[in-house]
Amino acid sequence: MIELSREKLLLLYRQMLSIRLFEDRVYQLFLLGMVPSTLHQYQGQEAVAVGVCAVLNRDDFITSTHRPHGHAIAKGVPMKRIAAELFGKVTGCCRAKGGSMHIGDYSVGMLPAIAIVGSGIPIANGVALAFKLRKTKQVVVSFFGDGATNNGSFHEALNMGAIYNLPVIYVCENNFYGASTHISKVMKLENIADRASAYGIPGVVVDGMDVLEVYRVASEAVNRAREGEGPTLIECKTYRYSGHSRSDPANYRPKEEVEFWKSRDPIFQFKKKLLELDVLSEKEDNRIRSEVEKEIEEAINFAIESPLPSPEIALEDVYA
Amino acid sequence: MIELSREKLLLLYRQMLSIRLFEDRVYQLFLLGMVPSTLHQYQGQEAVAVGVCAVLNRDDFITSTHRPHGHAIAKGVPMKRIAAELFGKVTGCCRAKGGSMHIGDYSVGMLPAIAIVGSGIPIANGVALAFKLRKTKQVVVSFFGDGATNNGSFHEALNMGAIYNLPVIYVCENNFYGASTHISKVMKLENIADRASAYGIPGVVVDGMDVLEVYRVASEAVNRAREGEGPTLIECKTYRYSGHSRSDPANYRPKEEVEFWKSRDPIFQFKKKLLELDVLSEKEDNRIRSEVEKEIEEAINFAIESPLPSPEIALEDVYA
Amino acid sequence: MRRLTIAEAIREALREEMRKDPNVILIGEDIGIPGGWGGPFTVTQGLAEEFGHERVIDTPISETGIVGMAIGAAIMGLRPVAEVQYCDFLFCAMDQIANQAAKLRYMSGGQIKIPLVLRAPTGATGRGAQHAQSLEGLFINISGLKIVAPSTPYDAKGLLKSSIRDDNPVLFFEHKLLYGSKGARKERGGVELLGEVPEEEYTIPLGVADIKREGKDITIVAKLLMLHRTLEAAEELERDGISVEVIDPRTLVPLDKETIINSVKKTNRILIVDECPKTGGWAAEISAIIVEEAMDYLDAPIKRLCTSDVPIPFSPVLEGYVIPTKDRIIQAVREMLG
Amino acid sequence: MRRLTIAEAIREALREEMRKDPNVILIGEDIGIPGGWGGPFTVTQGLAEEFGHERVIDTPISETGIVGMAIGAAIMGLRPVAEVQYCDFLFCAMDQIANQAAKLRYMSGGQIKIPLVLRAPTGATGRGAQHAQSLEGLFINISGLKIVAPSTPYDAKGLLKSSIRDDNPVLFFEHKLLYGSKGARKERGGVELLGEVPEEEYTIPLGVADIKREGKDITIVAKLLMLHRTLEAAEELERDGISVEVIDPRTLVPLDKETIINSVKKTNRILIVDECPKTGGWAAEISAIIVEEAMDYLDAPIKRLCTSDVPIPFSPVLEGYVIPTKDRIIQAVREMLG
Ligand SMILES: Cc1ncc(C[n+]2csc(CCOP(=O)(O)OP(=O)(O)O)c2C)c(N)n1
Ligand SMILES: Cc1ncc(C[n+]2csc(CCOP(=O)(O)OP(=O)(O)O)c2C)c(N)n1
Ligand SMILES: [Mg+2]
Ligand SMILES: [Mg+2]
Repeated sequence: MIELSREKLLLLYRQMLSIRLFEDRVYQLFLLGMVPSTLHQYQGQEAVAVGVCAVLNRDDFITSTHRPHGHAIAKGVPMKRIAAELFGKVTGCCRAKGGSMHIGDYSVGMLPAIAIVGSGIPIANGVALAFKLRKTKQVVVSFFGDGATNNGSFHEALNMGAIYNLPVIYVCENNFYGASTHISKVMKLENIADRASAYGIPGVVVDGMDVLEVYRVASEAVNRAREGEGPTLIECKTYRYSGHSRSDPANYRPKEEVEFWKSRDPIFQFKKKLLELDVLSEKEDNRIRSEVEKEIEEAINFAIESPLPSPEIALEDVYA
Repeated sequence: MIELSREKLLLLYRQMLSIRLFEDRVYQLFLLGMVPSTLHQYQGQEAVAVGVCAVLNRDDFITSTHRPHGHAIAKGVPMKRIAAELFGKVTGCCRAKGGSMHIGDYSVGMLPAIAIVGSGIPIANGVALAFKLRKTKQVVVSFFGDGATNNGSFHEALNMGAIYNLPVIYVCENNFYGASTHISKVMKLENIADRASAYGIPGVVVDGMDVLEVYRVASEAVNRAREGEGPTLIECKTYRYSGHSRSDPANYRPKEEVEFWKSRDPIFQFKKKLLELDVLSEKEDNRIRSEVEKEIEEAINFAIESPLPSPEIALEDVYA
Repeated sequence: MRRLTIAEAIREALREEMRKDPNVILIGEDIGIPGGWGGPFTVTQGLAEEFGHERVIDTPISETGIVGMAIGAAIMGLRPVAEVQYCDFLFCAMDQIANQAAKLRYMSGGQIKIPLVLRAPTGATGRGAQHAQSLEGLFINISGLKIVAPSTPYDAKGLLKSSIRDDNPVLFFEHKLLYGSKGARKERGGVELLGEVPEEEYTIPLGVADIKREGKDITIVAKLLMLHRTLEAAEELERDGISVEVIDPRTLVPLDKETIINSVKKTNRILIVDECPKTGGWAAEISAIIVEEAMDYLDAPIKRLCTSDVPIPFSPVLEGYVIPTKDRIIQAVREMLG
Repeated sequence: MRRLTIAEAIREALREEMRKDPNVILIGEDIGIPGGWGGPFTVTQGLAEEFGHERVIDTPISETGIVGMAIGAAIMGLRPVAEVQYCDFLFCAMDQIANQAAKLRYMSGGQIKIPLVLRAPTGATGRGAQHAQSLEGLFINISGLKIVAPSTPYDAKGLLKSSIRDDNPVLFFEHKLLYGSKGARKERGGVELLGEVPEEEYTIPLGVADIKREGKDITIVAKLLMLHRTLEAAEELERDGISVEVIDPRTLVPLDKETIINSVKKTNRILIVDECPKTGGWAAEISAIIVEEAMDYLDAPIKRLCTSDVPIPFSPVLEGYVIPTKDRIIQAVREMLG
């Protein structure tokens, strides 16, 4: 196991919990009809966003997808700005213009999330190119799903990242489904990481339910990128607990499969480990939980109490 | 060496010669200003088109690229229809609407060539899909260059060909350049065939200057496809003697490199072998050459003497 | 008569054509997965069960690969009905659609045909800029495509059957808010649209507009969701004694100019209501045609009431502000009638 | 004054901006290869030698990857000038252009800027349907992009410099037949275009049209190659006593409506000559604007003289038939003047 300070370990734990409880709470409110549109939620995949983003500095960047809430929380987008954006309020991180699928906050290093599958990956290359030309030692992480790796954008981007030796880490969250479609129907490979060899870059498979493993593998990749050694493709095997989006009952998944993955819950597993290591006690856990819950309630209240945008601002922000 | 009849061997030879001499002749006429537009020529790569197409039946199909003359001749498009198309005459295989980059003849199994790099590959899948659903045992070959393999179309198409197990053979003509750009600048791999593993299909490298080797490898792939065993990626290492297009002096290529490849000329090598095998004599060679030259002159004369299209037909053929 | 949603009507059209012609196949994402959705808006539910996975083909998220494969299959004589989940993703396959499907027949000098239908859900539904565009107007500038945009269950069924039988590439736009509120994918703001659809077989030819409401004071041309808002507006205007003629073009290419022009000759005023962005949008083409062919009949300038020239914003109050509403249609009519 | 081709003028604009601002970089295929072309039409020749391969970046044939990379770099404050070899290939990157570049700033609520220029050679040059489209008109329907289409060396240089300094995504269309006949890539049918370009630095703001010729009987709006054909036609018409005012919009988005409208108010007649296909093309937008804002000034219906609604055919006699020519412009003017 890698060496992490007690504080860092607890931070990872708290962040995973924040994501889980935030998503659960938002879903309740969605069912109450308080959240417009649809939601693509992140429960189950917390170890990926948290394990990866914990390696990054504030001035490193990420690109995200239609499923960005977890990435946003892990990268440090203020929760109340996320909540307000979901509620379509003017105080949202994107002024209510982005919405659930386009959460982003430039000031903490998160581009507006991109909901066209695969399309964020070439853009991440450009961010990395800027870092490289300016020799800043910053890196960029591009998050995407298993489904994205069958898209042409993935191919063009990984090849270009490889040939220009860009400081970018490609993080594939393999949750085994693209919408309702199981990966085995749309790809003949066992491991997506094997596709890295088509570009001459390293590919690594990691247990995406184990936040420390994710952290370890991400650290190595980030170090390589910072040292000018180029990109890495990391495949995190993980699972989304919910349906694809909030209208999806996910009947296409066998119950046992869902049960299997839930038995490997990243937060539960990590808590167990922290208890074993004496980093955490049940009491401490309760304290953290209630702190997180409080933060979430504050964020939600902020969102609920925030004003709607005045309609005319719809015409602003088209051009700089 | 594979077993081929004397007739077949001589046919391969004659076809390669036809392509070479046709291209040379067309170039002369181009310099005289008789051929409109530009030309992307095939000299040097003859063993690929001929070796592959010799395995195909008339009702098998091919897709081609901006550099289609060789494929067309090898697949059996009548030379005079090709020539007339290049000259913009109404007797051309595409009624003067396609031109040099879009040569095609459905009746012999060649779709109109597609000049957007990579874009023919997904279309070849569709042709294969039709064969598969109808259980006809036909196959389709998709020709493309090294440059195309960095394009998203290549990736999406090879993955889909693989998962549907389509009767398609992907033939990459690696002539080491995409336009002026050497492959080493745009890809970190030594062998493009290695990309096959990203899709779970076989990838084979073959000497594209050796028509019998190409024939052998293509035979295996075509057999697999016909038997329902799915696609193969074949990489033929080859070289184009001319510039990318006819306005290109190709100053970006080292002289020694050009010399090296010309010393491995596919027609010269094959002739030597046929002489050694006593399949061919110098006398026979002369006879074949003059037959081919005669055919070419007839084709060119047909093109020259054919009428231009009447302008109004420009408005026809948009819709069926 | 039986009343169906558009989703049901389209499903029925697919089923009937698939039963009739073994060459008809479906290609798309999440369209045939057991326990799955039947496509993003339930349209293909049950079809994989009836026709099998050879003819209802689930794909990776590879729009270029999907459309390319559909083109190749169509050239060989199959009649693929391919789909993208939101029309915004047509741009992911734009080369295949605009450079290949639209041009290959012409490039071949008429040797080949491409009997391909590409279904694409259009319109804004509160999901933000990348799931919201109305692109049917943009594609009319690509010569070689036919463009269909039905607004009622009856039209959708009849036009889809004709599209499938047509020997050319047809882009078939369906508005997400018109699918109807039955089923899993009901959309906030959706129109409660049930329409009469006869049991007997029928088709509607491409290129024939439909006068959805007769009137004499002003002509409004509108399609898809905007047609329904226009009909509501017309209803309300009628109470004030303003008689609106409402024309639904139903197919954008080929366009039934005659019906539109004749209406303008009668009413002498025309308003075009459109969810496509105004600049360079579909409404501009209609306007330009009228001016070329019937300017002398106009008693007032042609007006375009379109979506503002902005990406579609997320928040419902913002989205509502940029897309034409019933009230704004009424206001525009009043202004035009002075 | 010094006379340059458009290719030279553009190269000079790139060089000057690259010298001035280290954030300006070039991204494209075959643009900086030693012994190579300097891009498909020689424009970037010599720039890799001066600025190095860190700033003149040769790419694979990956248009999506190119435009995506340019977008990301632009968001981080570089000022990439990316290019496609023919504008037809914009469709290979359509998602990045239309769904990403045009929308990301808006989606972010104004947090980010995308100072990106995408150069794209447009127009037909006898190469067949996939290397021939005029797409500048289509892109005006994508909100969030600026569209520039210069017709002279002077305009090209001044507008490109402004485009590079602009904080928004700009599509910069260059007509292949206007590059000039010097250099390796001369094109059959090209216009022998040398124009005065001062040595001193200057820029031309986006959104300002230029009256290329004053006249009083009729206004013609035209851009790129069609501008030159129109000027020739105007010359010839003058000999018959017909005075034509010729307006070059120079930028399509933002559009200088005022100059066009004022001209129409003066001449009372307007013809739009355009190489984009007629249906849903750029000319329709101009027509619709005039009708909305100046219909009462019109003495004759607005006429659009555009490329026919067909893919571009290969044979020169066919290509020539579908694209407006000087003679057809003259004929259209005569008809409009009755
Ligand atoms: C290009 C494109 N095609 C289709 C969609 C519709 N869609 C949204 S998410 C999704 C599945 C994505 O799967 P994956 O990449 O594995 O991410 P996950 O949802 O599992 O996080 C699909 C098909 C889209 N947004 N973009
Ligand atoms: C999508 C696309 N981008 C760029 C071009 C311009 N172009 C035509 S051929 C070519 C090089 C192709 O290289 P390769 O695939 O290796 O084929 P080769 O010319 O060597 O036969 C380029 C860049 C194109 N036709 N299509
Ligand atoms: Mg997934
Ligand atoms: Mg090559």
